[in-house]
Amino acid sequence: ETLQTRTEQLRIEAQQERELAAADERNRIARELHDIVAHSLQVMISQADGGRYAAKADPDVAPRTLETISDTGRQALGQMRRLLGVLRDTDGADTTPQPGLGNIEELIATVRLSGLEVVFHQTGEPSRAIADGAELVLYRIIQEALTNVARHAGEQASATVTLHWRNTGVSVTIEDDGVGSTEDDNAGQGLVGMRERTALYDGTFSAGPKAGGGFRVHAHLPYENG
Amino acid sequence: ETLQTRTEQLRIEAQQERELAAADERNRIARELHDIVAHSLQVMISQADGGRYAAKADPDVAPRTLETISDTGRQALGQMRRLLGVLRDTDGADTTPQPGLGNIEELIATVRLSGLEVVFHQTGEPSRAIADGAELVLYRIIQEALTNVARHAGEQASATVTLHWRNTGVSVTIEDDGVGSTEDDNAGQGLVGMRERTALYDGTFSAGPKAGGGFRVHAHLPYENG
Amino acid sequence: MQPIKVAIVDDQLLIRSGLSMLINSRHDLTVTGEASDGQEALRSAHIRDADVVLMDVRMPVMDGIAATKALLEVNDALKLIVLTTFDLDEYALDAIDAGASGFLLKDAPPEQLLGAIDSVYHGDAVIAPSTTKRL
Ligand SMILES: Nc1ncnc2c1ncn2[C@@H]1O[C@H](COP(=O)(O)OP(=O)(O)OP(=O)(O)O)[C@@H](O)[C@H]1O
Ligand SMILES: Nc1ncnc2c1ncn2[C@@H]1O[C@H](COP(=O)(O)OP(=O)(O)OP(=O)(O)O)[C@@H](O)[C@H]1O
Ligand SMILES: [K+]
Ligand SMILES: [Mg+2]
Ligand SMILES: [Mg+2]
Ligand SMILES: [Mg+2]
Repeated sequence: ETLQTRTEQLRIEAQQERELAAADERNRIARELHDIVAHSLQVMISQADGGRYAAKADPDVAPRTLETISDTGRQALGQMRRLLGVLRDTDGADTTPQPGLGNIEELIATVRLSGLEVVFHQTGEPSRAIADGAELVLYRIIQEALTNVARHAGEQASATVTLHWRNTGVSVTIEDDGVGSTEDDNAGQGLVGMRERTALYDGTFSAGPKAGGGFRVHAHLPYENG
Repeated sequence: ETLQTRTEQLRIEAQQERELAAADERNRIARELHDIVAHSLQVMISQADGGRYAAKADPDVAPRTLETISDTGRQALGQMRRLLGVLRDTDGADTTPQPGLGNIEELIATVRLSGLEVVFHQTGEPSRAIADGAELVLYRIIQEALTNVARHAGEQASATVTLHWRNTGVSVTIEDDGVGSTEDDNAGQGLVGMRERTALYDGTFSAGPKAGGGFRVHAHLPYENG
Repeated sequence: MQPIKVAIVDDQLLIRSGLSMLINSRHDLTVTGEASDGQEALRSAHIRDADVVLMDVRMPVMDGIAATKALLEVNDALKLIVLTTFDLDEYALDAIDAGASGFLLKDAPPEQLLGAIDSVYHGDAVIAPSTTKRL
């Protein structure tokens, strides 16, 4: 194997990783906007239609409905502004580095804005460095696993994220206390992607409902050149 | 220079380009969504508030208002679907025409529905064409500036929109006679987006309180290849 | 004549209330049951015994596609209309495969939604116009 093929190989892998990251980001935006704004617009439309038809029999319904509509609209505007603020903050335009370990707290703060309760723990100390790419993998796993909690675990669920620095590398665990069930027939891209990303950095991955209820995602990524 | 440094150099350049492209894309999405959705939500909220109060004197107002609200909501959802559809489509095959100069009167008519008084002037004649993208910029600036008047200028404010065709390009001015103050600490996405959009087409932009009271937004966009 | 019994399954209270107001405004329609997710729908006798069920797709615990299948297993005379906000292409075929008689966007105009209830009640199928193009 020549140096040229090796560097070419690296180049292609890095590119693929970045394209994945960009696509993930777009999907994330699309999903969050869908959840916040489309739902609110939908609520406002259905209240407006319902109120208009119901007002034919009982005119008092209309002002009540109009009030519900403006409340819903104000909430949606507020949430949208926060989301767009986050979108812009994360893109310093010139040399935006890929998100890594340093961005995890910020990510979790963003997720909390959406109403999901998230506890974040870190234990141990890094004894060596992990690859930049592996940092991105950690970030994406946390991001996608929390998105899954929000989507699949039920309204009551809250989540815990733990980063555990070991002698061999770093472990990340995302757990929740939600419904925990998996419909295998309906598997998406999220878990598959996490498993693939972990494998790229010689890590191990597992995900599934927990014995006591809830869902758990776990990945271990070894230190660089370790 | 070794082969290794050359390939490393290439790798870094390619990465930077892609990161820039991704950031641009995110900014574009953020701007479009802000302008489409925030504007519509604002119209729906003003309609709901206005309709509720007006219905105390004239109960017939309420059903009409409810109808305007659901129409506005459907339009916004439709635009959002198209935008997010484009996002998901990696080829970006966007066949929906973007709003441009031809839609400005219609936009102003919609804003008037929300109760804001708007005067529209056009002076001069286009001596050459402006880019399609620049038409969209004009449209969005007017839309967002009028949304700002409705939100920030106070209940008494009315607005004037002027399109002035010059030898060098087209100027747009949106002025109001409202409170005029700016809370710098609370800057949002709107003015930032207008400035960025204008810069993309080599235009100039300014916005701020006017000396005599009120607020003024101004942009100049040069003719294409001019 | 008895009004057509309509049930609504959606995780958002304000959507259920909007749809209820709309449906109850018609003298020949009445909302007899509401649930906020698929599992709750399955447990409700009012929903199992309705004539027509309006079913949201995205819900916690059990989504609308799974709930459609499960409800039809207990009552194969039920007519279901699946409602969604966005994901037309993703869910339309799933909904039809699951046995739904219709598929509409949640913001379909009131006349279209009410018309769809009449149609599926009389045994016809209804698919959102924008979806049919792509299917
Ligand atoms: N926290 C969780 N609680 C309950 N079920 C979960 C959780 N996380 C994942 N699942 C189940 O695992 C399935 C697969 O998750 P995955 O992220 O791969 O796909 P998805 O979220 O359905 O779709 P997407 O491709 O958009 O991520 C989910 O559909 C869901 O049934
Ligand atoms: N017509 C106006 N009259 C008075 N103040 C204005 C006017 N337009 C803008 N401003 C001030 O400028 C600030 C920035 O406007 P900008 O559109 O960027 O953000 P915003 O309207 O507060 O939030 P959003 O991100 O939703 O647009 C406003 O918060 C307001 O203080
Ligand atoms: K009725
Ligand atoms: Mg997922
Ligand atoms: Mg603004
Ligand atoms: Mg839902």
